[in-house]
Amino acid sequence: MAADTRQSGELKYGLADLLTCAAAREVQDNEIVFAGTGLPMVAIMLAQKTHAPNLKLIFEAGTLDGRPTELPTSVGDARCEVGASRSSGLHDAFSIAQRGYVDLGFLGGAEVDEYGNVNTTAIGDYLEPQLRLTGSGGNPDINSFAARTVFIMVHEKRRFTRQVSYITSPGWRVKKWPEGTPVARRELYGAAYRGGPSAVISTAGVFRFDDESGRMYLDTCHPGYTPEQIADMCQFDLDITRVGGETPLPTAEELHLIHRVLDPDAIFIPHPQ
Amino acid sequence: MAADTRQSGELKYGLADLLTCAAAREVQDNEIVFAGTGLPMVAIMLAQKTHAPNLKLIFEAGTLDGRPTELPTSVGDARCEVGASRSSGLHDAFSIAQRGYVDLGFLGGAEVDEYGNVNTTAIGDYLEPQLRLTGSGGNPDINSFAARTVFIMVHEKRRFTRQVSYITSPGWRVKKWPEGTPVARRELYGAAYRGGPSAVISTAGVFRFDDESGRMYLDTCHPGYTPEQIADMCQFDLDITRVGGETPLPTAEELHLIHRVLDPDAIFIPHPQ
Amino acid sequence: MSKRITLQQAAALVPDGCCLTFSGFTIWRRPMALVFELIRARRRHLHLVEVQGGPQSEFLIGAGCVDIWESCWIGHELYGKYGANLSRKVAEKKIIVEDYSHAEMLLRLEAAAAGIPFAPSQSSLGTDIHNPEYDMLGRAGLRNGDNPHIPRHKYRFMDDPFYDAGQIVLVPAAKIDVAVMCVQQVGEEGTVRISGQRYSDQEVARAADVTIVLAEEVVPEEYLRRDAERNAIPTFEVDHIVECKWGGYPTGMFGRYDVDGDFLRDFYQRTRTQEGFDDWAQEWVYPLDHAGLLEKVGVKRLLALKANTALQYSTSIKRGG
Amino acid sequence: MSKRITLQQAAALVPDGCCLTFSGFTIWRRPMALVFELIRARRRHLHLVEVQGGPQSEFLIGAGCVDIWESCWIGHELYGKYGANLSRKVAEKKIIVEDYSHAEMLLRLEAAAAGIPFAPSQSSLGTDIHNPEYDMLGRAGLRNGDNPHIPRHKYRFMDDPFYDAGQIVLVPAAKIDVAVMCVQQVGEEGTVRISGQRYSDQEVARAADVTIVLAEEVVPEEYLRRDAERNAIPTFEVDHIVECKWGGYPTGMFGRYDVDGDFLRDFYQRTRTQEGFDDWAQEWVYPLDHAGLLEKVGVKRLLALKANTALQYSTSIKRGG
Repeated sequence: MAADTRQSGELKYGLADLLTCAAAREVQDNEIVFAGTGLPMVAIMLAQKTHAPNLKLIFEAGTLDGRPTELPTSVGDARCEVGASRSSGLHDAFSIAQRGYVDLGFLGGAEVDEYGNVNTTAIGDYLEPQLRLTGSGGNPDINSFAARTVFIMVHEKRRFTRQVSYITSPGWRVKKWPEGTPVARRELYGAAYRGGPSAVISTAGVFRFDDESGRMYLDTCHPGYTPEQIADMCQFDLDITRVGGETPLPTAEELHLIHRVLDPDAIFIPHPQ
Repeated sequence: MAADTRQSGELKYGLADLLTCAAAREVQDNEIVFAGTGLPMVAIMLAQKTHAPNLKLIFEAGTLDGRPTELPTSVGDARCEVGASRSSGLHDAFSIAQRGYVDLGFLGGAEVDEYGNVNTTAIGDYLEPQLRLTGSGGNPDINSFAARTVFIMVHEKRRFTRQVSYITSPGWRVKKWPEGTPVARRELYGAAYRGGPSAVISTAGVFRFDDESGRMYLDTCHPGYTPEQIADMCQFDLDITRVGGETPLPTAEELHLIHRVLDPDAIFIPHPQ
Repeated sequence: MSKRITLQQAAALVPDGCCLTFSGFTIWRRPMALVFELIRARRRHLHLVEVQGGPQSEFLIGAGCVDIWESCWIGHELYGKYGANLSRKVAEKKIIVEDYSHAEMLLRLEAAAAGIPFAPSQSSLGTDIHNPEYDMLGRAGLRNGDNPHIPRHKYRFMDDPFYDAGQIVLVPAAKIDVAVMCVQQVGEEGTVRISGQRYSDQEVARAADVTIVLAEEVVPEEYLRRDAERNAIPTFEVDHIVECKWGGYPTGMFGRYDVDGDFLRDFYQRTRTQEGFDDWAQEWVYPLDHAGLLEKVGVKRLLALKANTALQYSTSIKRGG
Repeated sequence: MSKRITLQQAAALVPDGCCLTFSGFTIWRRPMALVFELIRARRRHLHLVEVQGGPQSEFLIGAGCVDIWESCWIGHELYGKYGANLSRKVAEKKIIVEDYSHAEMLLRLEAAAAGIPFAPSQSSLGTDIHNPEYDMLGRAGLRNGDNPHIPRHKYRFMDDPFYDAGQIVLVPAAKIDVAVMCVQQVGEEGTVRISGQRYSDQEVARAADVTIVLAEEVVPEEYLRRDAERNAIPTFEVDHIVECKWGGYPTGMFGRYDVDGDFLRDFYQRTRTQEGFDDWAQEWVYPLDHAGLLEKVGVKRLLALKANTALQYSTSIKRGG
């Protein structure tokens, strides 16, 4: 993510800072959090250093309740193991997720629809793809079993789409295979149901999902965006009736932690100029 | 097993020695052997110290390729771990068995039928048992997947029975559930088929199974028994046409190893008086 | 938010009717201090689901604490070749026994630990373990879905659809309320380090809804976190901690103490009858607490059981016949 | 009966058409020295079945070695956000990609390691990963049972019969010919000790019919057997051993060396086109052997990657943007 510097009173911050702080605020203390690579990892470590000192961090590659002192470049990084309760492998991480221990997972996506279905596999017809992406990774696995998942995404109209090219990660209305019948997530997952997408943090705003309908609504706008502008940036009809104002800005303490303590080398979060 | 002393030239030996040596001779070098508690453990360690120095010993409780220096009292004993390639748990032991790594397993039984079906669960009608025994333990699991299994048993006519009260461990003709249709083991196990009971070592003789029919035949008689006497000690028609003479006696080296090196405290093998 | 509780508090977390399981293997690392406490508290209607049984099961069954026992094996290894108390209660129809194979019991716990309702296997095909007539919970009418610990079927059978590998048996997950573990070390946040074979302890801890750890010692978390690869169970799988020295006695613990074979042999020999059990319990359980039991055993006997720290087992006990 | 072989002998054990998998996780502990050797040997028609992909897959795919790739993810983490070579070959229909989820791929290896034909799961229900229209091996007519590595179905669905837990998806085991591991230590008899996260290495080694271990060092068995609890893979699961220093380069290895991000970024940037890949391979693969590659990288760069032995990672590299 390129640095784009904004001003908040005396403070300079970048868009990545805003997203990181918004993501950190999704974490509650004592929660078990499944962390992916990149900005989410910084967000979680930020939460750990501020309001959620007792959160427990799980890295998919096999580190349980770790306390890294240097930011890992990936979840398989040697830096993940520092201070961990247990180091093992993927079996542990996924068993723990399916067993229902995980409160919160942070994930990414290339496309999202109004029910929170996310695509990270291929753009265009899957059988004739315009662009093959990285694939699912653990995105659907974590999203299947965590009580809440938060997606962090670049906001473009083509990405907030009426229908994702491919459902990589399950939202609130999904398909029951082998027939492909549309069905509510809650119903399909049966005893394994524990929740689902609870927020999308895009480069334009923060979005949540209606408990009943499972449809996305706008919660807060990032500085510089109106609800109407954001609605215009979605292919589907975005509910903007519940908007709760502006996304809270990074504080001085948060910016200090991000740029001086957690990611001083700007591995994932560029320094504001 | 009580000590009963016999004489072979200059050597004094007990029945347990004879069985231990017979069992040890079932092991070939470089094999992976699944060891239960008791006499089989002594037999395997005897083989390791004589003709099979490269055998690999697996203890069900989770020790892989161990080289204990003191005889373990059970497979969960702290003594199992000495010199092991890996110490872990039951998951490893049973996965390795089901994956098809195991060449040979030593097992016990209270009753056996002519097809090598073995009972260790209950004597009499299962629903109104005369005597509830220990239960299966890993007997059927090891026997399901090892290429060869050897059963060591006390020989009594009521134990060499036409039909075991309960099939705890599968022989060469078993039942296909849920209907209970009689079926050849090979057919039922499909891709998991790797072999089955290859010998029974009783207190009277050594028995093997016909490749085609899966029926038991007498291979060798222990000293003091004629084939006819042994046939009389079975409820089913024992094939004694293939008998190959007398069970080889323990050698001086074997007796030395059993009583001076492997089990000097006579934990499992009583000293001949 | 300390996880520390007392042995008595731990026993209170195992109510009448609880579905319970344990750490350890046959006569090793069983949470005996809590088992004695449950007998003292005259707990009833317990449902034991164990990868395999041992003295802990025999003690509880003899004391009449157990209504249902699902497992594959019971005994005291060298010190008692079968479970005489279970055998008596089975003959008297005072307990329901559901037999699975050893690997199947492990799979039941593994499935529960992995959060799936069943596991596939090809073990024990063709045996009477799979005989539908011998589905004892089914015969008792308990597979109607009313008891959340009892699945609707003992087994299901199918043919492998993927590789034509033959018959597959599906084994139901074990739905455990409480697992009680007995281990060498736990950190104050719950990290467990087990030395020696881990048996099925990792699966057991993850499978249960509540996990109670009896540890020989509570050690600083930071000490355990310096070497995360050696740790067996992570903090968040452990709900309660009891520091309890010799908590596994009379079973053994790798690196700490050996099995007290004399104690087990005495139990085995004296408890063939209910009167024998009651007499034994009057001597060794009811009038004592954990400290009292250890006093009665005495320092000399405990010292003989202590493991040699280089070898991890005792060199002072006589194990031979 | 030494298990030691050379890198070239190891490459010869992976013939054209081989079904292959690897140790490691994304950009960590991949057996790159052997991957380079397979490219040099112009191996063709490989069938990769990987818990997740990484540089090893991208290198082989770019070089045209791979016909089928079954996995869930490909990329270079921070150093290249997707698999550009795979993406190109997919668009050109020069490769068949079969998508599973990450947990499902792990389960496929776990099932194989446990000797069962499939594993149940409730992960990824409702997604297009389960869409039967997107069964690419099925569409290619390869699910007829002729290829022993390809199951008859991508998935099967059923309802949980035991606890009414809902829909269950059955995932087929992965039938792997050869696993190539890259680890820190192996004993001369085959015992493997892995430091740091073990990823899915234990499952991978047990799943494959033949397991080849590339180790930074071969150490005395006796040294490893003194502490059996630290060892990850037992002797009998390892068929061949290659002592190969920096065998994981340019991926990283816990406690030994970091990922060479510059190398991966350079690869990622240069290989969007086939011409770009061929040019890169002409520079970094074809004219070199393993020793030559390390020479070309140079001592300075290698020293910067060396891990600090207290921290287990390098403190000398620049990781930031």
